[in-house]
Amino acid sequence: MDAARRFRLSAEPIEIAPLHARLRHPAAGACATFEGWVRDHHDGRAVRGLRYEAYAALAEAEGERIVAAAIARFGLKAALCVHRTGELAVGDLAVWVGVASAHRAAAFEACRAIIDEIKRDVPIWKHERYAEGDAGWLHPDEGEG
Amino acid sequence: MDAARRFRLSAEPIEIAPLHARLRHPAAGACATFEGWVRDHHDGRAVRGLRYEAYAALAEAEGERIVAAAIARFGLKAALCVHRTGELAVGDLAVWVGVASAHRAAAFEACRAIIDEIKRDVPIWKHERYAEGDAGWLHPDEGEG
Amino acid sequence: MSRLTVLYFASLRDAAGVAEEIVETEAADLAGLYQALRARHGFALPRERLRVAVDGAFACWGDAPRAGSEVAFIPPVSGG
Amino acid sequence: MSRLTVLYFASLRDAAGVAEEIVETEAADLAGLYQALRARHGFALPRERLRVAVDGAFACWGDAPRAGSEVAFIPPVSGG
Repeated sequence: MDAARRFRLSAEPIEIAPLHARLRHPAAGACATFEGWVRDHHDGRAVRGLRYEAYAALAEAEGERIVAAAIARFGLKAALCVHRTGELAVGDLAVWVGVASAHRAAAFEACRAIIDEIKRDVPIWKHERYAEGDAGWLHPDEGEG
Repeated sequence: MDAARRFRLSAEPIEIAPLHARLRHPAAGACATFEGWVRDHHDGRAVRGLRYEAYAALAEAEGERIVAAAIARFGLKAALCVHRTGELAVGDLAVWVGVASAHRAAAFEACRAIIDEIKRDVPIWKHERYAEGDAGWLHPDEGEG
Repeated sequence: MSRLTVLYFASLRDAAGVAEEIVETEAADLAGLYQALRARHGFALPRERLRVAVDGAFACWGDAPRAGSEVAFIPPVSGG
Repeated sequence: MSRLTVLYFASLRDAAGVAEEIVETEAADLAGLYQALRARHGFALPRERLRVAVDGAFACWGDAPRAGSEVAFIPPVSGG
């Protein structure tokens, strides 16, 4: 990941270790991370796998804006987010968010704010394949998800 | 770590990867982690390093109780915590908490609850060494820390 | 008459059968452009559930379509 | 007269100069035991800022000291 970028899309499995290493800061006492994993069920249906598609140009711009805004708002030492695109199986890592700050309250709040805003505003869509053989795009109503 | 134990003390550096692997669960869509790192300052003083001491028998019993209660209260798929003892340098990992749950709200809340209760109830004490050469035990007043 | 590119994603792309197309439009605003394309492709999603972007930035439905621009209709997102 | 083991941690251990000691006490409760040991070792921390544990579990200041038990005075903790 380009050292200046704090959000990116990845068509390949996300490697956590190098991201985690980029959060390190001598004045940081707290690091919170969030990982979204592909679950084996959704709305009561058995899920076999899924595909994420993104509007890449806008997704990367929005993601960068969201992470930069959280750094400023919560006074973070560092924050990063990577979101998968392409085919994923149950258990795969879909999104990773990591933040480092002086104290833990800001770390938790910022990490939560980033994933909430990513889910709300970044143009990425999930296409789920179900155990019954059918599949479909998820276009949740506001407040869902 | 004994597979049945969800809290332990470690006199050696904490290895995250095997802990993280133990959180995996096909029905888990969210994983939140918290890491406490040794900061280079505390209350305005430059910190060189520190030592953690524990009342091991009580610390392990209390830690286990706290993690088990969070699993029950938040309906988690898994949760683990490891806390360092002994000598640590700035940047070292002092405590690691990881939880997995179906949805993210419970993951964040449970992870926060576990670290808050660990800090409040588990008999572990921090002895800080300052850049000026002096050192001291931290016995925070209630509400501090 | 403005000639511009329209991008489709997710269920809109499946319904349109293409990921992008060149469109000539006389619509006064982007809302009118979506209305025309919805009629042509039979999109299930009403405009109220979409956002619209122009040249990689969120835009407003009342904006006039600009010739040569790239317009994307953004269905409700489901990342994360 | 009860004979028991007392454990000291952190600043209490530094002040006592030992991590544990065997104590004979006639105190009626654990609060009285701490009072006597505080006077002996000059502990700075008042009882109100401590918790007390017996045999590895939190206990109450009003409990009577039991012969053969292991008592620990728990200064304010600072882990995490």
